[in-house]
Amino acid sequence: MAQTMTAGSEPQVRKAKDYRSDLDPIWCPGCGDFGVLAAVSEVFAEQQVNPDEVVIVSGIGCSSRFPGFLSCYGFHSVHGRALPVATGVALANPKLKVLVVGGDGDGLSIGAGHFPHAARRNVNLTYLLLDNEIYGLTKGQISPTTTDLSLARKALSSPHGTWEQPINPVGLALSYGASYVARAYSAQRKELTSVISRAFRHQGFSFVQVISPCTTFYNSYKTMTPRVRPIEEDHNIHDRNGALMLAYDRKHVWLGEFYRDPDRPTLTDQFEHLKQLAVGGRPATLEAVLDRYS
Amino acid sequence: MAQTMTAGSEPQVRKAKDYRSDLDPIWCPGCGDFGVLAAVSEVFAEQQVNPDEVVIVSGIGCSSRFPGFLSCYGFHSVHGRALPVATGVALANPKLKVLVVGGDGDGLSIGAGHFPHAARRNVNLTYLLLDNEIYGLTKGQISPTTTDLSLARKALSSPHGTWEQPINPVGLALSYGASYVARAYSAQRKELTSVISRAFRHQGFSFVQVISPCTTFYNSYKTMTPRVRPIEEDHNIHDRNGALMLAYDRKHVWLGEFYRDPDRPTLTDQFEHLKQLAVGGRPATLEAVLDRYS
Amino acid sequence: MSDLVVKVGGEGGSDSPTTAGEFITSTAIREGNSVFTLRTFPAEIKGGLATYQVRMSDGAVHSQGDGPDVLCCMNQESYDELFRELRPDGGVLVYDRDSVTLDDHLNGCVAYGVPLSSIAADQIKERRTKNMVLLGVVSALFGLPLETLKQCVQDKFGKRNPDAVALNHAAMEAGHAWTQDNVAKRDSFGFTSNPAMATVRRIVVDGSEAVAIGAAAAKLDVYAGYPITPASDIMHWLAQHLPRLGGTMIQTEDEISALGVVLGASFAGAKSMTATSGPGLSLMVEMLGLGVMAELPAVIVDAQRGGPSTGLPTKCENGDLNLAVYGAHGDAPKIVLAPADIHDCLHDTIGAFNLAEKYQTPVIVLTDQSMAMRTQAIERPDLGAVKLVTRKLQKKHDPHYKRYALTADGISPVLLPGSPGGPYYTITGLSHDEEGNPATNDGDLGAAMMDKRGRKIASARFESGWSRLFGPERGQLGVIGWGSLEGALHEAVERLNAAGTAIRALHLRMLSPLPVEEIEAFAASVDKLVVLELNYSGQLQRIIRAEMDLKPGLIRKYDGIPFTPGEIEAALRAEV
Amino acid sequence: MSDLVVKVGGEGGSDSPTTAGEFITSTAIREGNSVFTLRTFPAEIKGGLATYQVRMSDGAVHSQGDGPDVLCCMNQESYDELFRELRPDGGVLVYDRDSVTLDDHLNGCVAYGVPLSSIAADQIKERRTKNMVLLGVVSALFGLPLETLKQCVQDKFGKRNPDAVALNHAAMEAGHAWTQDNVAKRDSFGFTSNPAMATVRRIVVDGSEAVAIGAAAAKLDVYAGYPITPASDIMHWLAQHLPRLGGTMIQTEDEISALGVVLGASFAGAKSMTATSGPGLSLMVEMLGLGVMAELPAVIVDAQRGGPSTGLPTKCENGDLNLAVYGAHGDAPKIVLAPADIHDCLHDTIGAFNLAEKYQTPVIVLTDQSMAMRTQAIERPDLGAVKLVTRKLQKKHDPHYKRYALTADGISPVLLPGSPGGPYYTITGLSHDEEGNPATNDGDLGAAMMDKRGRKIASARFESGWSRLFGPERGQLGVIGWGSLEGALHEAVERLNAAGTAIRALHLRMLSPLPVEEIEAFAASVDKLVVLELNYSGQLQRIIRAEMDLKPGLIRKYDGIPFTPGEIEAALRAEV
Ligand SMILES: Cc1ncc(C[n+]2csc(CCOP(=O)(O)OP(=O)(O)O)c2C)c(N)n1
Ligand SMILES: Cc1ncc(C[n+]2csc(CCOP(=O)(O)OP(=O)(O)O)c2C)c(N)n1
Ligand code: SF4
Ligand code: SF4
Ligand SMILES: [Mg+2]
Ligand SMILES: [Mg+2]
Repeated sequence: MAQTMTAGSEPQVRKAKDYRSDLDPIWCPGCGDFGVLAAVSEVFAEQQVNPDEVVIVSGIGCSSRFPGFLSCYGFHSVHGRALPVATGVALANPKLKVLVVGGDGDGLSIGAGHFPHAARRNVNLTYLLLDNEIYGLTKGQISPTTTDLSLARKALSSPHGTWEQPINPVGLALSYGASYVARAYSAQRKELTSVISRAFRHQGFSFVQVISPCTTFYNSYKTMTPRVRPIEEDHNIHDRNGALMLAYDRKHVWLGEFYRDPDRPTLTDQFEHLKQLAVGGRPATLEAVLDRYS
Repeated sequence: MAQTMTAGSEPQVRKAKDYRSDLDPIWCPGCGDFGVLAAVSEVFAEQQVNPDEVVIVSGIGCSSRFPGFLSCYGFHSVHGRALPVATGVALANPKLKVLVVGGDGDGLSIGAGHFPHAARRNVNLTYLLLDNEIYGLTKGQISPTTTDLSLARKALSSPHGTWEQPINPVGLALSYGASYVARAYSAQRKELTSVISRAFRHQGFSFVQVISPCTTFYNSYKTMTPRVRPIEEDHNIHDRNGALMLAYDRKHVWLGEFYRDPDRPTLTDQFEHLKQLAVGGRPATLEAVLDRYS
Repeated sequence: MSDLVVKVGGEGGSDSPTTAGEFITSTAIREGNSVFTLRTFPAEIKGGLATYQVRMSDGAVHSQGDGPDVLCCMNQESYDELFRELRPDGGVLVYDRDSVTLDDHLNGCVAYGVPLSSIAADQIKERRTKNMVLLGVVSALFGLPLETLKQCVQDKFGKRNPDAVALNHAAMEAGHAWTQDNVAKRDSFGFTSNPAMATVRRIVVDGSEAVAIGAAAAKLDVYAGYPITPASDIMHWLAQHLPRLGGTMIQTEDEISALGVVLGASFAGAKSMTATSGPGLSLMVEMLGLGVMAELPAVIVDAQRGGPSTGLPTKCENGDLNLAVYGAHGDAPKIVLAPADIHDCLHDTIGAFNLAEKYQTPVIVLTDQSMAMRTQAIERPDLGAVKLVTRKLQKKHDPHYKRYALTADGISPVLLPGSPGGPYYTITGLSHDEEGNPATNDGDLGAAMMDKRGRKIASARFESGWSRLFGPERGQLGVIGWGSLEGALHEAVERLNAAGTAIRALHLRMLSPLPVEEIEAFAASVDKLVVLELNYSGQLQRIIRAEMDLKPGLIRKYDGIPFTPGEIEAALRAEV
Repeated sequence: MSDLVVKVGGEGGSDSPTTAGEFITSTAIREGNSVFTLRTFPAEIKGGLATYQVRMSDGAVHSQGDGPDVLCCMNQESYDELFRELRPDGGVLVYDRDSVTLDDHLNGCVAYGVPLSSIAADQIKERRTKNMVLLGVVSALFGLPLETLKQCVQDKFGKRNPDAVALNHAAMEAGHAWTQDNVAKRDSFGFTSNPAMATVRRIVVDGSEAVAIGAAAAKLDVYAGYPITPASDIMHWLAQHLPRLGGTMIQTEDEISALGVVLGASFAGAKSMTATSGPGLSLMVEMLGLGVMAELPAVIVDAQRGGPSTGLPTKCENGDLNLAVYGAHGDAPKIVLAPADIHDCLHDTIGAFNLAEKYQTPVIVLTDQSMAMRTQAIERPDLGAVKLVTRKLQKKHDPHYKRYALTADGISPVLLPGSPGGPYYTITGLSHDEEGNPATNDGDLGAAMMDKRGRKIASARFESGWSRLFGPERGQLGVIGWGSLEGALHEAVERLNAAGTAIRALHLRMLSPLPVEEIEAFAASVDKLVVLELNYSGQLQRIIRAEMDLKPGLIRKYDGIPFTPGEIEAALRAEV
C-alpha cells in the first residue's frame, strides 16, 4: 500500500479517506472491523494527525491486518506479540504515536502475558482490542471472550459447548493498572470515534475494547445490541474501584469511558527522567565509565 | 529424594515430617519458603493425604524447587509453565491431587499468560504463589509484584528505582474468575496452614498468594508485618465484587479467604460430562466413527 | 487406463469451486477410482481465488499429475490466473460464458462456453447453484455418472436439508441437459468407472482426519492444541469425536501451554498429543527440550506450511525439518517422522505414539499443507490388527527403583504417579541423577545421562518400515526424498525407468534418527545420489551430509507449490 | 617467565572464596600480570561449594591452565572435592587447619596447614575475615605483594566502608605475619611482577561487562532483557550505566517480549539488543524468524550454559550453535558469531551491531558461562577508533521507494518510520512484495524474496577478521575450534609444535554464514582435519560437513567444564 503523500505538497486539510491506503481490506462483508477502520481514519482526520509520525502495530488475525489498510507506518508482527513490539517502537522514538490493533485471541489468549505488563508500565500507546469473541482468521474457534454458548456450539473446536468462564477485557485492563480504559461498539460509529479519539489523545497506556462482531463465524450483532448501554453521566471516571464494579456488572454491557488517570507518568517519562537523573548536569561518557575499570 | 514408604507397611498415622523427602532444601537461612514447606507438610498430615496420589508441579525459581522436598510425585518443569503442565496432569488422571507451587516471577511475569486461563477453566488444582516480590534464584531483580522502592533500588536490575506499578495477585485471581482466592503470610504459620488446608480441600482452581519474603535479596518482613491484617469475620466470602474491593484496598494487606465458589463445575467435571454426553448411553467406538467416512 | 485431471477455479464463498471439486472427488471414489486432490486458498476469509484440482483414474494415482486436462473457470479471475496451467496439447476449457471473456489465443485448447450464471439465476432462481450447474456440465461432457453425483449430494445434505438437495439436483440436471442439447464434444477425455475397486472397503479422508483417526486408533487420551492453519482440522475432528471415545481435547491459550499440557498428561501416564504448524513449533522449542530431558512420551504433529515467520500460511513447504531435528538449546535428540501420503498420515501417527512410548521421547510428525487439505480414498484401517506399544512400566513396588536408571539401551522403566508406595520422585529439566534428583554439580553424571538419551534415540534407526524403495535393483541415479512429494517422485521414477533410464528412489519417513545403514546400502546401489526436497536450503540433504560420508546433490523447490511429476522428471533427467 | 595457578575453594557466602580469588586477580593485574580465571558456583544461593581459580603470569596466558599449582581449602568440602585436581608433581596445598582434616595420602604434595578460622575469630574478632587471612598467607608464601593486595581492598571498600578496610587489612596482615613466623617454605612456586606491563592501559572486566561495554561503544539505544544465569550481568551493567549514556534498558516480562521490544525498537531505527541463555533463546525462536523475514537489525547475545532444558545452569557448554543457526521454522538464515575471549566479548559485540546494521538481520552472539563470569585484564578500547556502521538509509523522499527492493546484493535501503511523506509501508512476517505488502498467493515472488535474504546473509562470509590462525604454515593435523576453548587450544598447539608435531589451528568466530573459502584454504594446508567442540554432538563439525566437501573428525567434551590445555594436547596427540 505504498501510498505517497508527496512531501511539501500535502493537502491543507487531510480528510478521513486520505488516511486510507491503496490496499483493500480482505475482511468479509459486514465485518465489524470495517467500522473501526473508518473510525480510526475519522479520528486521524479530526486530530489532523501527521501520518509520518504514526506507527500501527499488530499481531496476527483478521483484525491484525489493520495496519496495512492505513496510510502511515505499520508493523504486522506475529500472533500475540503486538504489545512488546509496540513497546519497542515507543521506547526507540518517543515522537512516534503508537497505535496497537488486535483481536481477542491475539491479545487475551496467546498474548495474555504481555497485556498486564504493558498496562502497568504505562507504555505510551493506544491499544484497540477488536473483540469478536472468536478466532476469525482460523475460521471460528472459541476465544477467551466467547460468551454466547449457542454461538460457541457452532464453532469447530467446541461442538459440544464450553464451560470456560469468559474473560472481561475491561475488568482486566483495570486490574492491570491501565491509565485509560474504555469500551465501544463498532455498530455505534459516532460513540466509537469519540472514544478512540480520546484514547488516542491520552498520554500513557490507553485501552479500548471495541466490540466488533464477526459476521461470518459469530454474528453477535443481534444479541449484543440490546445488551449495550452508555455509561451514565455521573460515573466518576477517576474512581478505579467504581469502574471495576461497572465492568463486572452482569446486567449490562456498559459502553464509554470507564477510567482515566491523566497524571500517571508514562514509561517514556520514566526513562527520560532516568536519563536526566543519571546525567545529573554533566554529560556522562563511556570513557568516564571505563575509568572505573582501569 | 527417593524416599520410600514401603507398600503395605505404612504408618497408621502419617506425621508432618513423614511427608518430607530426604533432600535438604537449598534455601537460604530464614527464607520464607521454609514456612510454606512446613505448612504444606502439616496440611498433608492433618488431612492424612495419601502421597501416592499427590503430584506437585512447579516452574523454575527458588520456590519452584519445592516439589523435591516433599515425599510424593513431582514435576519441576520450566520457568513459567507450571500451570499448563499441572493442567495436563489433572486432565490425564483426575484421581491425582495437584498442587502447584511457584514464585511471583514464574507465575506473574513469564507465566502471566497461563494464569488467567487455568483460573477461568477452573482446573482442579491448588496454586500456591510464593510471593517474595523479587527474583530470588537469579539474584534479586525486581518482579511484577515489587512494591517497596527502597528495596527495589538495591536490586541489580533497577539501581535507579522503578516506576512500574506492581501487580496485585489476589486482584488478578479474582478478575480471572478463580473459584477460591486467599492470601497468607509465611510468618504466620497457623493461619497459613489453615488457609492452605482449605484451599487444598476446595474442588476447582484454588489460589493462595503466600507472602514469603526473600531474606537475601528483599527482606520485607519488617515492612510487611505492620501492614498485614486478618480479613474481618463479616466479609461475605461469596461476594466476588466485595472481595475485589478488599484486594484493592490501599490501607491494608488483608490476609485470609477473599472468595470461594464451591459450586462452579471444574474442568474435570466438564470433560467427564462431555464424555457421558457424547457416549449418550451406548458406548462409542472408532469403528462406528469410521463408518461415516466409508 | 483412464486418467483425468480436472481443475475448478472460482471465487471462494458460497457457490464455491471447492464444493464442486469435492463432489467430483466423492463421485469418482464411489465409482471405484483412485483420486488425488490439490487445493489452494485465498488469503481472504470470503472471496478471492479458490481452486480445487482432482485427478481420477481407474488405476492407481500417486500425485496430482501435471497440468489439468480439463479446466473449469467460474469467473474471469480464475481464467486469467489458471489458463496457463491447462495442458497445451488439446486440453479442455469449460467456462462460464456469462462472466468470462476469453483471450484470442487458445493455444490449441478446446473451449466450451456454458451460461452457468444464467442457468443458475434464470432456471434455478438461485445464483449460488452455479457450481452445481457446472457439475451437470462436467458430467455430460466427460461421462461422470450423474446419478452418483446426485447421490453424493443427497448423502451430504439429505438429513439436514432436503430442500437444498432438490435445488442442487435441479441445477445439476439443468447443466447436464443444456450441455447435451448445445455442445458437440470435440475432445477425447473421458471418465471410466472401476466397479471392482468400488467394493473394496475404503474411507475417504483428508490428511488432517487421517492423523486424528490414527491418534484415536492409538488410544489418545489427552489432546491439547491451539488453532493454526493448516493444523486446526485435527483439533476440530478430535473436538467432535474424542470425548465419545473416552479422551479429552482442550484448546489451550497458546502452543507453549499446549505442549505443557501434553507433557504434564504424559507424566501422569496418558497418551497425549498436540498439532500445530511452523509458528507454533517455534514457540514449543523450550518445552520440546524439557520433554527430551525428562524423557516423556509425546506426539507433536507439525503440519508444515510456507515459512519463515508467518510466511505463506496457505501454501506448502517442507521446511521445518531443521527446527524439528535441531530445535532446543543444547543437544536434545528426538524422533522425527514424516508421513508421505494420506494413508501414512493415519498409520504413521499410530507409529509415532508407539515410538514415543517405546523410547520415552517426544516424537515430531511432519505433515504439510498439501496433505492436511487433500482428500483421498484409503483402505479402511483394520483396527483389530493395530499393534500398540505402551511405555515400559515399573509395576511392582521396589524400594531400589530409580526413574532414570542408566540402562544399557537407555530406556528406564517408568513408575507412574499414583503408584502406591513410591519410591516417590520428582522429575526435572535440570541435569539429574538416576533417581531424578538435581545433580547440577556432577558433570560426569550429566554426560552419562546425555549418553543415555543419545543412545536411546540412536537405536530407533533400526525400526523397520519407515522407508519405501522405488525403481530397479540398481540405478544410474538414486534419489532420496521425504515428505509429501513421494507420489510425484514415484510417478517420475516410473516414467523415467519406462523411458530406459535406470533410476532408484528411497523415500524416508523417519528422519531422526537418520537410518544411516539403510541410506548407505541405497547409496551403494546407485552411481550418483541426489536429494529431493520442498524447501530452500536442502534440509535433509544437509543432515545426510552431516552424518554420513556421502555428498548427495540437491533438487529443491520453494515457491509454496508441490512438485509435479513432470517437474521432477525433468530435473532428474538433467542429473543423468 | 612465571606462571602460577592458584585455586581457592570454600563455602559460598560472606567469607567467600570468590572474594579472595578476586583480590588475588586484581593484585596480579596491577602487578602487570596476565590472568585467566575460572569460577564455579553452587546451586544454592547461599552455602555450597564455590571455587575460584586464577592463573597469573608475567607473560601471556591463554587459558585457565591445567590443574592448580596451589590449592587453598577453606573448609572440608573443598578439600574433599578439589584435592584430586591439584597437580600431583609437587603441588601446594594451603588449608584451614581448624576445619580441614587431611587424608593420609598427600600424593607428594606440599601441605601448609594454617589456623585460618582461629586467626579470624580470635585475633580479628570477625569470623568472616577468614578469606582475608588466607590472602595474607598466600602473599607471604608466594610473594604476591601485600601492599598491592591491601590497595585493592582499599579501592574496593574505601569510599563506602572505611571500617571494613581496616578490618580486612588487619586480617591480611595477621595471616601474613603468622605465615612468616610459622611456615618454612618447602615449594618452588612464586609470583613475579611485570612493571613494564603494569603501565599499559588496561581495563579489568568479565565477559558480561565486556559485552555490555561493547554494546555501549556501538551506541546501543534500547536494551530489553529477562534475567537468566549467566546472562543477567549484562543487563545489570546496562541498568546502571545505559541511562547515563542516553540509552534505555527495560527488564521485560519474558524473553519473547524482550526480543519483541528489540525488533520494535529496531523498526523505529534504534540499535537494540537482548541477552539471554539457552532457555531464553529457545523461547525467542518465533521472534527470530520474524526478525529474519522482516529484515530487522538486532543483536541477541546467548551466554551459553549446560543444556538441554534447564540442564546445568552454572556450568559451561557450547551447545546452542544448532539452535542459533537452525532456530526458526522454514529457512531463516541469519548471522551467528562466537567471541573466544574477553577481549572479543567487547569487540565482537561492536562487530555484531555493525553486521546487524549492514545486513539488516538479527545477529546471534554466542558467549558462554566461563567467559561471562571470568575476569581478565584487556587492553582498554580506543573508543575514538571504533568504527560504527549504520544501516543503509533511504534519506530522500522518493515516491517509487520500496522497502524490500530486490537489489543485487539483497540489501534494500531503509526509510525509517517518522520519515516525512512516506511512501508509507507496513512490514510483515508474511511473504511480501517489494513494497512490503502481503503477497501470499505469489510463490515466485516468495522464492525471489527467499533468495534475496539468502544471498544477503551468504555474502557476509567474506567479512574479514572473524577468525584466528595458530601454528605453522602447514600441519600434519589441522584443528578447527570455536567458542571459549580458543585459549586452551592455542596453548595446546604451542606445546605440541614445541614438541615437534606440526599442528595448525583455525579458530572461527563467525559460524553463520560459514566462511567456506577460508576453511577450504585451511583444509588444504593440513593432512588431516579435526573439529574441537564443547558439546555432545559436534555441532560445528556437522555444519562443516553439511556445507562443504570435507569430513573432519571430532573431539568433544560435554561435562560442563571447559577443556584444559592438557586435555586438548592429549586428544590432539592421539590424532596424529
Ligand atoms: C504462533 C501462532 N499460533 C497460531 C496462529 C494462527 N492464528 C492466526 S490468527 C489466530 C487467531 C485469530 O483470532 P483473533 O486474534 O481474535 O483475531 P480475529 O481473526 O478474530 O480478528 C490464530 C490462532 C499463528 N498465526 N501463530
Ligand atoms: C526461560 C527462562 N528464563 C529465565 C530463567 C531464569 N530464571 C530462573 S528463576 C527466575 C525467576 C525467579 O523468580 P521467582 O519466580 O519469583 O522465584 P523465586 O526465586 O523468587 O522464588 C528466572 C528469571 C529460566 N530459568 N528460564
Ligand atoms: S472471518 Fe469474521 S472477523 Fe474475519 S474478516 Fe470475516 S467477519 Fe471479519
Ligand atoms: S535467595 Fe531469597 S528466595 Fe531464594 S532461597 Fe534465598 S532467601 Fe529464599
Ligand atoms: Mg477475534
Ligand atoms: Mg520471587
